[in-house]
Amino acid sequence: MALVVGVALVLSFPTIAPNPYILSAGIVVLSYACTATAWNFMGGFTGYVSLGHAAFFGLGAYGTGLLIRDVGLPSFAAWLLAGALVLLITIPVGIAALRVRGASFVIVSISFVLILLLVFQGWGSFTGGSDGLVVPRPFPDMLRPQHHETFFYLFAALLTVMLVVWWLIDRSRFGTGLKAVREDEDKAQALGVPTRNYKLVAYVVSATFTGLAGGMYALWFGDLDPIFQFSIMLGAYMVLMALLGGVRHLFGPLLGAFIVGTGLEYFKLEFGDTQFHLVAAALLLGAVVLFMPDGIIPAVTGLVRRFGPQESSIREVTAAELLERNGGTSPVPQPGATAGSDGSRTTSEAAPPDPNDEEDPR
Amino acid sequence: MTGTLLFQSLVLGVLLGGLYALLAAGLTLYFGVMRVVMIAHSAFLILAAYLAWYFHEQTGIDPLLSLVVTVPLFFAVGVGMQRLLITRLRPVTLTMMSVLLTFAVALFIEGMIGFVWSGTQRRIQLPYSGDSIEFFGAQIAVVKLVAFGLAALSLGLLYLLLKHSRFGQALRATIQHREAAQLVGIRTDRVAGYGFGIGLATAAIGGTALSLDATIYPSLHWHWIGPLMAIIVVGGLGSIPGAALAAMVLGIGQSLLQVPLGTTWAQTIFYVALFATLMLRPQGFFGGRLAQRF
Amino acid sequence: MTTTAPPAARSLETVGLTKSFGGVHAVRDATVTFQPGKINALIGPNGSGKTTFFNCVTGMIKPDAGSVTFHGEDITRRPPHRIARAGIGRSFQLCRVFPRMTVLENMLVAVSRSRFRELLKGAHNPEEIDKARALLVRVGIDHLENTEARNLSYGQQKLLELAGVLMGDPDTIMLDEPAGGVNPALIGRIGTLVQELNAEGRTFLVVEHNMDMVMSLSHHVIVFDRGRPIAEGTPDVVQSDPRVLEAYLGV
Amino acid sequence: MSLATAPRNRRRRGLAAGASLAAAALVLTACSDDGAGSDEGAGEDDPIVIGISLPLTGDFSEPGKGVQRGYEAWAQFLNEDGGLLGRQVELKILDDQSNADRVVQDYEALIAQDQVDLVFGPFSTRLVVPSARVAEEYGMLFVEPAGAAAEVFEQGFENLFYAAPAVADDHYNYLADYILAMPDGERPETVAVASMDDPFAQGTAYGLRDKLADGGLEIVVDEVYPPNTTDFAPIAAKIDDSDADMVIGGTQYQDAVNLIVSLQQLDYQPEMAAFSTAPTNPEFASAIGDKTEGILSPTGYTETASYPSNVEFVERYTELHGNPPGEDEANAYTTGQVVAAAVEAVGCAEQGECQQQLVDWLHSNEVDTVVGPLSWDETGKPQGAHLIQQYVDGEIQIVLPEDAMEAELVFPKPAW
Repeated sequence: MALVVGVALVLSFPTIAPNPYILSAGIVVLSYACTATAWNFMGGFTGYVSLGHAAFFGLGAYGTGLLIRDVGLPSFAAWLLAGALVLLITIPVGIAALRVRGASFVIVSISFVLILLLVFQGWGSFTGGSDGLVVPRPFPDMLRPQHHETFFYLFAALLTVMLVVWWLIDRSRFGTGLKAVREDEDKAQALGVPTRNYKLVAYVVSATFTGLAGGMYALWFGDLDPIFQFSIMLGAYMVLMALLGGVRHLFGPLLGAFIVGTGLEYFKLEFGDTQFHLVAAALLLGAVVLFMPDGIIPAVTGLVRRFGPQESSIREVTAAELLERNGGTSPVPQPGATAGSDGSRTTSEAAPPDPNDEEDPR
Repeated sequence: MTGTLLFQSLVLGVLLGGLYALLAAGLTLYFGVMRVVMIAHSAFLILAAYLAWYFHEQTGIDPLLSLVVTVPLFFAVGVGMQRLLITRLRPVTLTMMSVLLTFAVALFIEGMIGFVWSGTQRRIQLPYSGDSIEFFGAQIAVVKLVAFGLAALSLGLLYLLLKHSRFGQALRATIQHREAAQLVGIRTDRVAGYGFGIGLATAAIGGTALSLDATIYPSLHWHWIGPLMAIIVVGGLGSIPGAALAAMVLGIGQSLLQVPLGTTWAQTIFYVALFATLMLRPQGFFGGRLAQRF
Repeated sequence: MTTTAPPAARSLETVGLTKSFGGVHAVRDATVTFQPGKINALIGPNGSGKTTFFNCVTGMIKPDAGSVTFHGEDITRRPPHRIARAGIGRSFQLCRVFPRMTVLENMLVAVSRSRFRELLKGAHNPEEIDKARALLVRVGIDHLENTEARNLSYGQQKLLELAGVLMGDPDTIMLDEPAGGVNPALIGRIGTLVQELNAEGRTFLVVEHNMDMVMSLSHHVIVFDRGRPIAEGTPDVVQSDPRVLEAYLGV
Repeated sequence: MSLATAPRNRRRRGLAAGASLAAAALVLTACSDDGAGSDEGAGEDDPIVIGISLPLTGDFSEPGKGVQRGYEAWAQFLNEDGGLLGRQVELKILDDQSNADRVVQDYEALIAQDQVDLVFGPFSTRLVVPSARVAEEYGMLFVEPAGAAAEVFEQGFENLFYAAPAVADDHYNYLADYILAMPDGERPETVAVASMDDPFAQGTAYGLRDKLADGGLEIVVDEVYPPNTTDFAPIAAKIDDSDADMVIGGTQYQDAVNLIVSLQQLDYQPEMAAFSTAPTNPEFASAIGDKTEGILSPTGYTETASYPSNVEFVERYTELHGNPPGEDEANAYTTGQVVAAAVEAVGCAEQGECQQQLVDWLHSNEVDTVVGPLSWDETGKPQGAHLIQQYVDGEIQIVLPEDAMEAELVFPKPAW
């Protein structure tokens, strides 16, 4: 029921949005949500942190643009084919990245962005180089507001597909194996999980979805420039958003994208002409890593637990208010109910409930 | 292409390789002692360069003298960073989370440099900036020679420290087998802290050397971290001699490739070497056994 | 699924196994034959290379030289998951479970190793879940199945680890210090479990410091010192071997 | 499903996510409503609001701030003189952080949300193209001070005008003519080119390179380096090794300094050296240790130009800032002049029909500005060429064309 309300809210956003600018900001947040959710296929399930997912975003975007420009494919065929190309490219990259655990994965993921930046800048005759690449509009006849609205729904649809796939993997055998890799890779391997292949599959799925998000962005935005597409910052934002929301939760990256997206907007307005947005992102990332590695969702549910049913979290208030605002078709959720029903925290009588424990007992 | 140009490029490659070697030694040292890929290494490099520039700007004294301040300062910051930040992370997720943490540090430094000194490109103008000496037909800029000398001297000192001091032994033991080192009574935590300090000190020296002959700007560190990371993988993660050798080889390679390929494509040598190493010999080409497990 | 263990136990042996770390020989030239269908114990002073040996056998570390043979098949340098599928299960020193997964999810990891085609079928099938629950009942922590493993006591985690290994139906089980850090009552319970499982035909290989447990439980004891076996035999024989005393007391 | 996470949970999170998105709309509306005080169909007394996005931070922040000074000076002087159509003008400047995503968002916000009456262009070709598209799709007139590269004019924009005398490719036209007119034995025969990988910088250098190559000169080195290059020794080595008679640098600022210092380190002495942009910067001479003798550079603006509006501009600007305006400031000021001329002529300044009338007017008229009279072809390309300056006796002076000459062009150039 609540999910239905959530979906309804997202779908009605283009009508609520007072002007095309707000709508385009909504698209940016949705595209962030797509990339963060796509990132989470690797980061959330296996615990492998890729700082270089911007590479796949850029490849998807450029792939789409080049297939339209040079091959003359229809926009959305180019988009799908670009996704398939990203998939193929990711396989050898993933094999190299996963040859050695941890450190080499990080190094390869960052290096891959840097090398693609060089290639896309240097190979001007093919990629347009520093002149950039203009991607033709899929709907040339649409006015700008209409164009935004269409892409808002397209992004929402892409996000939905990703969320459904994530949910399916989460409850599958494959998902169990991946989570075991995240928790203790040696142990998983000793139990017979072919960890390398599992990681590779997760990496490829993650990269492909990131590529599709990039391609969609290219179709919407229209102008590609290597410096902006293959940017380390873009990859860093994906990590920040997913981690902030909570990588082990289906909607964690979405929540993170919403917070980071609006936060960036806020910092731009408040501290526009300084480098403070970098400092703010750095501090936020540092704080999340040090104090809240599980993200907001567990932290908030933990708080709710600690302060008992009479207290309610910010999230609950917002949800309640919004429900009211939208006609109050469903009963306002009782704050206590959330606390009691959070499965990730459910403990039986045998184990001491210690909701805010961040350490392993061993 | 003439022989002179080839020789000139070779000399430039050696000079560049020296700087890469010093910086890569620092980067591989963090990894050795803590299994941390220190993304902020090159951000500290740029910070040191800015401090040297600012020192020169304010006092007019030769920027090399700023080393007296920056080296101890960076050493202390390194020890502090290891003690206060890195050790707070859970050992299970240390490698991944430390990457994010040091990435955040890098962003923070970049943002603060931009905030304090703005995004304008800076360059130190010295009386001997344009001077050069001739060396078998090649022209070597004095500033480059000074930078190389500084790097070579520091690497030499680092080598002596590691090979011939008790601390060096403890450090090498920690890198090779932490648990075993603990068993023979080495306080690996303290050693790791000092290892971090030394790593950052190399960034201080490298940054000062860099500031003599290059433009600096806040986001320049991204330009350095990629090649440095590739070098330490090619050299074998955690292996200091490996890193120094790989740095020399790749530095010279880059310089020579620049002649036929141009600046942009020559830079790709680092990444090509990185991918080739991981495919063919993941433990690195110049020794280093750590890589297999981490 | 792996082959269900035929009661006719399979043999595990190593020939000349060697592994060194930066000049230090952790295991050197270790040639060991384990008795199939029995409880084998591996003992030795700290740092004598038992755990490294363990890791070489299970593929977690690639040995520098030598070979590991399981049931006549050379499994040296195979990746750990293939060794596990061949029928060797193991526990870890200091006990390792998947802390942020529930007890039931922990159990299901061992069966998530099936073919890729099956993976896409999605969720775990009811038989697997029934099997997991049965094993949890057997080790006595079935009431905790929805608890995250990190919230278990240390002893409960040890039991969970053992149960998790059993999910894969291994016919040879290697336990690294099963009694370490566990209270006496639980040591007794683990010992009983090992004996029961052995009676079903599974071979055990136990690294242990608790001499009472070793002597009461095992059929065959191998003593390691400085990376190689120095003595072996029944508990009584080994206990009276002067070399063993020397190794332990450093005489 | 017997695994731990209960379905009930999931739904609740779905709600939370949905709620956040709706909240996003509200927050964004709230954040952005307070800034703009302009209503549509403003009254006679309301100020004319002009929306601008500039790179005030990031890679292009230095020239971005120059452009900002130019715009602000224009608005201030105009308001002191009684405003536009009798109304005051008000600038609304946003920072795009030198980022293309941002620049588009900015113009979208300015036009769609803040309902500004007019927009001015941002800085740098990379940012001009995406932002011009937004303006085009909202039907806004788009006069810009900085998108000089050829590709800007190949996008089919109908509302775009470049407010400077010439596009990048034509900057060196006078110098090219001069060299090609030299007698065969005297003129340089070999040319080395090094350019930053940037549409503008390459435009200037390649414009000259191609004209010289067509005229029979030999291009012996042709290098491109990425914008983040800091080590120019290898490129300098190549140029030195070629021993070219002439060196052309497609440069911005710092790269020119680095390249020249590297060339000096190698003691390379060409007969002619031309670099774009950097030599007109006031700090240029000291940055290369005052070894500037004979360096050539094109400029679209000179503070000594005698156009009436320029004399006034330089005087008032110098009074305000204590130093004369540079090229970035002048280009921004020119942009203001061009738009103001159209607004005064058409008699309106608001979104809607008015914008098309402004565009039409500019296509068919010439505007007098601080860089001289400007007119445009149908793509918005201005029809002129840049002046050529040279460091003569330690001062930068105009040497070409002859009718604007302040000093004789020195050839071959003295050693640096």
